[in-house]
Amino acid sequence: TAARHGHLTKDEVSRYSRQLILPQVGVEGQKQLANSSVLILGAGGLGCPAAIYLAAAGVGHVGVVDYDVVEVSNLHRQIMHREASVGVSKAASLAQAVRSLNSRVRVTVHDVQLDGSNAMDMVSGYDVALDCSDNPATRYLINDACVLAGRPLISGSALRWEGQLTVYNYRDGPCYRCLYPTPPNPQFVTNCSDGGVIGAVPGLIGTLQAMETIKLLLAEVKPDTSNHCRIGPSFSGRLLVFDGESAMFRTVSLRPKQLDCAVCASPQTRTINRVQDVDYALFCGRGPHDKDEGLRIL
Amino acid sequence: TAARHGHLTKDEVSRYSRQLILPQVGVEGQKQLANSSVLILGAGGLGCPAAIYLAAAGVGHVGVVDYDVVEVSNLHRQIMHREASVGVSKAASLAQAVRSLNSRVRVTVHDVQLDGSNAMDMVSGYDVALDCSDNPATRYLINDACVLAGRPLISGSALRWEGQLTVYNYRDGPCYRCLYPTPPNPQFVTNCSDGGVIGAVPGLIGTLQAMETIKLLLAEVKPDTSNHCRIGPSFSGRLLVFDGESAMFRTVSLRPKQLDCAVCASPQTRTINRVQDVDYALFCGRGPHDKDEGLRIL
Amino acid sequence: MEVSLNFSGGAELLFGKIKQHTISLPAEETWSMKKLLNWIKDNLLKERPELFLQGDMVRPGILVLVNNADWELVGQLDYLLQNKDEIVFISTLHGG
Amino acid sequence: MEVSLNFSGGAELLFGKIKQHTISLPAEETWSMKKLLNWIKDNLLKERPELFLQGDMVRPGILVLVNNADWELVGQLDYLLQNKDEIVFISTLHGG
Ligand SMILES: [Zn+2]
Ligand SMILES: [Zn+2]
Repeated sequence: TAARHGHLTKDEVSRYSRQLILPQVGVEGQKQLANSSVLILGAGGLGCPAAIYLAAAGVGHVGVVDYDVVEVSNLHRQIMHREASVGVSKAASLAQAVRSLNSRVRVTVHDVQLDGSNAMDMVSGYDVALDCSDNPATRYLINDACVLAGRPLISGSALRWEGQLTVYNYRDGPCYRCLYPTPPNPQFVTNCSDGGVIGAVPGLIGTLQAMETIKLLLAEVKPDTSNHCRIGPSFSGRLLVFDGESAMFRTVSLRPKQLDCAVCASPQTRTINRVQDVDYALFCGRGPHDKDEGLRIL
Repeated sequence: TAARHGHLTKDEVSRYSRQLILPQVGVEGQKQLANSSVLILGAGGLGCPAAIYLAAAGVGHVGVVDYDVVEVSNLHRQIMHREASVGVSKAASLAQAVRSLNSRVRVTVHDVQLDGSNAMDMVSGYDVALDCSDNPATRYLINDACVLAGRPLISGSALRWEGQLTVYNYRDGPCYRCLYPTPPNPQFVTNCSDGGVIGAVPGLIGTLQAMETIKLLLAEVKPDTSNHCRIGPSFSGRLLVFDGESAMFRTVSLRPKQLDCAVCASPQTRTINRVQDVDYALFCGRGPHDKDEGLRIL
Repeated sequence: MEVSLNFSGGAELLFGKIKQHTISLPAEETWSMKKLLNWIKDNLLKERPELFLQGDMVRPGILVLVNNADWELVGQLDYLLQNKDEIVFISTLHGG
Repeated sequence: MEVSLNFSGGAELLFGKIKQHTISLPAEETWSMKKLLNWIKDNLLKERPELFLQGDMVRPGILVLVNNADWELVGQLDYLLQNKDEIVFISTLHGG
């Protein structure tokens, strides 16, 4: 497209005019977004707002991974699906919403179960990944694939009235395993089906994931171009903690990258070299789809 | 409907199950939402996420006011519209999105220019109003109509990388005029067309407007019912200030209701008794649609 | 005496687009908000002062905060600055 | 010595669903985080302590913060509490 070759089309200028005029975006920033690709892992409460705001902003290629179909109980928070899509693939339903908002965006539907056999290929095909998933086994897998493929990971999560957001594996920042080398006991893991969630909480976190991704992509604009203002992600090595009940936002400093991390340490030191070699369901005590029979207190 | 008469239907239970199980919601809270009505003033960057999260949560009646039609330059932030809706009424376009997500919600389209002749009737027809508008004249009008009709007002705004949110006229809290008795000089007023905006910023503020509205509505659940946990709005007399560039959230304490406020003081003291008597365009130096010829620096 | 000044919502455009300033004021004097506004006018304002001040007051549409509280709560122009205070000037946004 | 404790992300469910606690500790003793964890186990834990502690450590999946910094940055179990410190225990969320 024209954007890939040094200028914006008239269509692009009118569509993106309201963000183009920001000095942190500008023509160079808009071209950067158009030349970028983002993988959304999970087309649920986080993935819906994340995907739509990224597509709206003109990210050139958006991939959506989800193996589930839309259920009516999703619709209180997964706002880009529709009643008419109940029973349809979530990835396809979200892709359809993205296309109808912005047909300039290339959308790839990955209607597959993410696992050790496909995660590396999928993550390697995009510049940045967003963890919008809903269970520890998938979160460890996504993290490891991003680290081994050299991709930054914008991670969001939500439950009840609370949400969390951070960026992993960005430049020298920590990864998910640096923070959580040992997985939680499955009896302490609660998902949104079990614990409930206010729909606007993943809405807020997913929207912030999109904003953080945009800032991360804009940081790649060459500094010498025009009068572009520098910008970059805010949550590498930092964690946002949101409590909707009290409307409290807390920003926390995280530990640096850990030299003994199982996956992001040097190739000589790390113990995980290929995601295919890890049994994530075993590691976490249960897989992404196992029913939780435990105590479920946390 | 069944919800109005003391229980939830099987459909409602499965649709809202993930929020029903939260102790701050519960069956009584869900019934409260179903019996509530919310007016969204502006179907743009704030109104899109606000309306969709309120409808998703099961607010019984949503009204959408907007006189504009969808333009392609709206689509980078107004995520519930679609390319196919360019040229269509924004209020109708957003209403269509709401209905396709949740057909249980009654949606009223107000495809009219809000002014002194219709504002009181419109605001009085709903329990709560959301200011999702984009200019001072409209914001003063909405405020005065809410005060005189006795309706709380959830106010959001966004520009460039920044957003603000507060609740006006809730119980003994202040109103917009308590904070801003004198309008800004029009040359210091910038809208999103002139100043630009990152789409996810109104996305975040509009999503929080929905969350705040849900908490405000849930505060009306009778305390004696079941084991319902108390909850209420967080931003009455408080202002949220968000800066997306640095990802900074600031919560600020505002002054109380002002005894000499032109509109929310006692009927004996106030100088504004009817919105019909105020020329808002004259008061603000320009109306909602006047082109800004001024300096536009702030 | 060290005081932190923060400008946002567009008010920073009058101050070289810099949102965060830390200033040192002679601690042997007392510093009211009124005196601080004059100091800002004389020392920091890069553009025409009438865009920030209207007479002795901050112009309509700018909210002034002292340590995250509306300055109306702490005496407005008469508030006396303390060491390490954070004063914020927020231009109210109208977009949506 | 006054210390504020905050539990969130579900960790508060072990503490009577109360997120915010302010506790007083004898100031004449020194209080390491290790000692604080034991104090919490003996004085605050409403449910089975193994849901919060695993041996001497906080169980996997709970992030510990000292004044909004990961406790790994300040010495973890060896950090010595100061008056007015805020200690936060956040259970990591996995939902989406
Ligand atoms: Zn690591
Ligand atoms: Zn008032």
